[in-house]
Amino acid sequence: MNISDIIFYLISSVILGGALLAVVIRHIFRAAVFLLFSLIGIASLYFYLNYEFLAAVQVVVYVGGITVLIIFSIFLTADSGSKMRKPLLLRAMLSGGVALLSCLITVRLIAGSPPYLHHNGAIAEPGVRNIGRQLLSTTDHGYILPFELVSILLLASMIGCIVIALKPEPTTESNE
Amino acid sequence: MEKLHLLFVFSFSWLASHLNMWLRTGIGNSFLLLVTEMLIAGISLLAFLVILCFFLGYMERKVAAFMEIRLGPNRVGPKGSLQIVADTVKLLFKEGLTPDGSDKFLFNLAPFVVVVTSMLAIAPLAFARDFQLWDVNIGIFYVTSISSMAVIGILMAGWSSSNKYSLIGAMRSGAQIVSYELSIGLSLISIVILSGSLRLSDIIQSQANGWWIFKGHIPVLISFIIFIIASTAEINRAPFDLTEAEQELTGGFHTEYAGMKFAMFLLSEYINLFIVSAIAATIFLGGWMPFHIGNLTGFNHAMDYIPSSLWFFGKTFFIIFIIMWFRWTFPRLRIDQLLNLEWKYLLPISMGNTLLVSAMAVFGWYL
Amino acid sequence: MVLITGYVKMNGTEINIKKTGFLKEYFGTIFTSLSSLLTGMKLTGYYFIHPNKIITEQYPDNRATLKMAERFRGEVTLPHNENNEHRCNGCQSCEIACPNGSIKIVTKHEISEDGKKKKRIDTWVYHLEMCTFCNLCIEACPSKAIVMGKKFEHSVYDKSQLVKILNKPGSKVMKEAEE
Amino acid sequence: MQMTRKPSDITTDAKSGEVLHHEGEFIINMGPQHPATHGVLHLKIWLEGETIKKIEPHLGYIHRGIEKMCERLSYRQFIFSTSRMDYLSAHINNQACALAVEKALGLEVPPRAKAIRIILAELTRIASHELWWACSGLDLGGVTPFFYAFREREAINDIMEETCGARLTQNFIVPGGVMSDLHHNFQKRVKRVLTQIKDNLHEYDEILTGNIIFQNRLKEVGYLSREDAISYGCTGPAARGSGLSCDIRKLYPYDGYEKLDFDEIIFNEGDCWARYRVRMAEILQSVHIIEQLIDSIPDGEFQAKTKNVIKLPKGQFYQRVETARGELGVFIVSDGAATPYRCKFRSPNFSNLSAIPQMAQGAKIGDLVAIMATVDLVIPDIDR
Repeated sequence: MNISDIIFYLISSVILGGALLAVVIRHIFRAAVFLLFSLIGIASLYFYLNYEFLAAVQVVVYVGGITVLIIFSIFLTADSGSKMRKPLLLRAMLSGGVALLSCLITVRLIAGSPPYLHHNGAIAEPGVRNIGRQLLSTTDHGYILPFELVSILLLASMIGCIVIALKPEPTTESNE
Repeated sequence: MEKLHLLFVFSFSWLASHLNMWLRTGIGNSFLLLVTEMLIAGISLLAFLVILCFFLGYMERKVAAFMEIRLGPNRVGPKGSLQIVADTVKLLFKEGLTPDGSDKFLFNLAPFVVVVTSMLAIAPLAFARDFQLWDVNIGIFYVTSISSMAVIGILMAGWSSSNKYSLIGAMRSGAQIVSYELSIGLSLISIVILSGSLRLSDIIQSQANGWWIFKGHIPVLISFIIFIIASTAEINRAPFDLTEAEQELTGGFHTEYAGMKFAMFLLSEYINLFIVSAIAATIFLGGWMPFHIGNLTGFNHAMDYIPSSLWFFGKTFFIIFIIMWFRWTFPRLRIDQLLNLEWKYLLPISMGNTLLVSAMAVFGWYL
Repeated sequence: MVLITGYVKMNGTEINIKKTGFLKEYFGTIFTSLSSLLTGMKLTGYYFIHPNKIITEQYPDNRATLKMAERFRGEVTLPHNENNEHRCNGCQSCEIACPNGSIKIVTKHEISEDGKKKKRIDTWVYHLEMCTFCNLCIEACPSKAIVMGKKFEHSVYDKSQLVKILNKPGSKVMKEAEE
Repeated sequence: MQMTRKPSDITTDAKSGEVLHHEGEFIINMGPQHPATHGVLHLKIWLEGETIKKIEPHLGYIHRGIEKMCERLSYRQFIFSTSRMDYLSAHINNQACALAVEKALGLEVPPRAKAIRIILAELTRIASHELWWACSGLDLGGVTPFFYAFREREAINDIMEETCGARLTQNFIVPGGVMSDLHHNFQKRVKRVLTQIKDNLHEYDEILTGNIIFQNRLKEVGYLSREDAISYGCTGPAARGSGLSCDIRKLYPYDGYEKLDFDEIIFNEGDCWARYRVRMAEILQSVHIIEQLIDSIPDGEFQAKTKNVIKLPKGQFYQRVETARGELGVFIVSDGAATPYRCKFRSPNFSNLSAIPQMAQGAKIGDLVAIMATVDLVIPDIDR
């Protein structure tokens, strides 16, 4: 095992451990923080693979954007400090099953496609210019659709936060 | 002749390359070499940051004192220069209290998150000619992305203290940092458009024939001003220090912190101050590029003899001084005024400005 | 000069903001506000480069030259002359005049050479910790025996050190101040 | 999204059934230790987000029973204790007590003593307003103005020290006049201070008054209507900012204010900005008053002859003066003895404080600090 393997496994353990804790832990704010660690881990994996642009986007969108929005909506819910109640067994099993299934699909995909892991370092270093061209081109390998989808994700989380933050106007006190 | 030149121009790059050569001959293993170099870089960076924070703390006190017609620290050490060391020692020995009702895990984690995020952003800065820790190809974008993480530490600190003042401070900081990031991004983009690269070394090289603030006419000046204002808000310094707002929130998000954990917030504040000033110096004032005037070769040559690191730090400390000057002159804004300033003034102007700059770049209207 | 015009709520009272056209107002406010900010920065900048305007007094260092005002009320003192004599004849006017009882004068009866019984002070107790330096005792003293001292550094580690006996041991009242 | 509030959202007191707070409200205890309350005042604040819904001031943290203490002090002695109420206008408080005693005795104060009293009172007012200006800048986050104002205030305090012997709690006034004559440097130094103030006042405008951030923090904030000012009993600059004419120096002149030329400063806007401008203009008015007197202090006695033990005739006596914060009333009930039977002070800050919940309705926390700053509370005067 050489140094790059060690770094890879370190980062992976941060990602997986963070993800697991984010699901298991019953303090909602702590869960958000562990989610954050997991996302930062993914960003550092990108950095490790020399995909700097992708890594920075990961940080800006997920860490700086979505997690902050999640934390904000946690602030605005009432009992952010107390422990959440235990989830129903059925629901826990169901979500565990879904997670396991998607994990299996991913493993199958990786095993059946050209090996990623045997590359050391980057496959190619995409320049910012190339990324820009690719993102906004409508030709074969253009990514205008995924690009727009990412913005929808942000929009969705923002609307979600607004909905949570918007307190219903009380009628009982309206004419005090 | 080469030696003589080095006597005049102390060069970090010379130091770095010689160190590298020496290590290369000493350590054969490439892995060990990498680890050693990383260790040296990390330790010297940490030492640099600590010395920088001591200096900035001293500078802030003296600037404040002279603006407030008083003397400032003048007891500990020559001209009071060791006052900040004494304060650090005091903070070290203070009890690091953790309040009873707080979320202890997050409460103790938050200062580290804050400090680490501010330290991360220092990696791509170019301190001198050919002296850069990490010349990443997305330099500017990297710094903005890291700075977007800074709010999380503050939110964690504010929430986990289980103090209502802290919580209000954290909420304010969230609203403030998230909105002012837009202006910072847009003002940085104007230079990215002009220089055509996100890499910091490219941006500096593009200013070899003149700094952007001179080359870019009024639009760059506007984005410079917007950058200074927005970054003052981003690093929570007065007049935008609503997160701390001593007179309103008794300290805001770090009300409950004491001792070393509090010192970490202070440390990160000064590192952030240095980083935004260094970025402004790099992007708008040419980084380590010396000041040149057109075809005055004699003058230009004389300027070249000033070490490049001196140029960089000179410009950076000039901007730091301006931000300190803001702090010791202006009263604080209210939260709604702060948001109005961003959404009604800075953002529309910087958007229009980006358009202007794009036009400039397309038609080549700069020098 | 309204940079930020939001938050117009004045308990039902309407405020008339002059309408001068949006763009003119928008950029006008930017320029007026920027100039107002620069005026302030000019002032602080002026003081920054003029260190001779600094007003700080270097207090513990200037002890040698520090001169208190001549009427300064530091503490009550009972001056003695070189023959260890003071002017207090123990009439207790100051004790009565003191609003918060910081003066206690213990008297004794002395028999003078001609056989008369005379009231003399035994101990002149002054509670510095209770004194408010109101000057009423000095005003009340008929023989001008007590005056306000200039000392102001009164901090001690123990409160009991603030209870002072002002008459020196063996001191006598001056001839001219008797009765 | 109209929804009725669920009963579970309301927390009530178990005993009285009183509604303590609603869901979504946020109760903050501002003080008794808080940087912006300038002392031990406790404000219980109901917040919704950052917006203030309700304020409840809690007093009594610095109650020393000055009124009760005065009942066992003689008429010479009880003056000094009033210095400890509104310690920033200590001299004017002393003046009020002395005036009440003189009124009861029918004592004629020598003209020189009157002039000295007025000059010192106006100097006190300037010093108090300087401190207020310094602190209001500080409260709104500007630290630097604090030191600029203290420069002038120190000069005034030095004059006080030289003539009265004390810098803050002077106790220079006795029934029938003042304690001692003016120091021989007095006139010279006062003139120097006046020119210093007039020369430096433009700096105050440059750093704070003209500052756009400062103006926006004060404008349209903390509105108090004239009617409310009357019904809450507000006095002083806080009420004059709402258009209420209440300057005792004009309405019920004492100690010779009737002979002097000065304006009562009134602004009608009723917001913090109006109160700010009232005080700034009052500094200039006080300078104007002193300028009229300083060269023409009448010669003669500085103290009227009084008996050693002052005994007031039976009856009730009331005297009001204008302190730096408003109307201070001294009410003495005498049963003919050497000490008051009952002594009551009507302090300006107590009434002004009661208007703060009204002013802060719907304001933000930052606004509350601005309101507290412009009302200029001195907490020991509230509690006494």
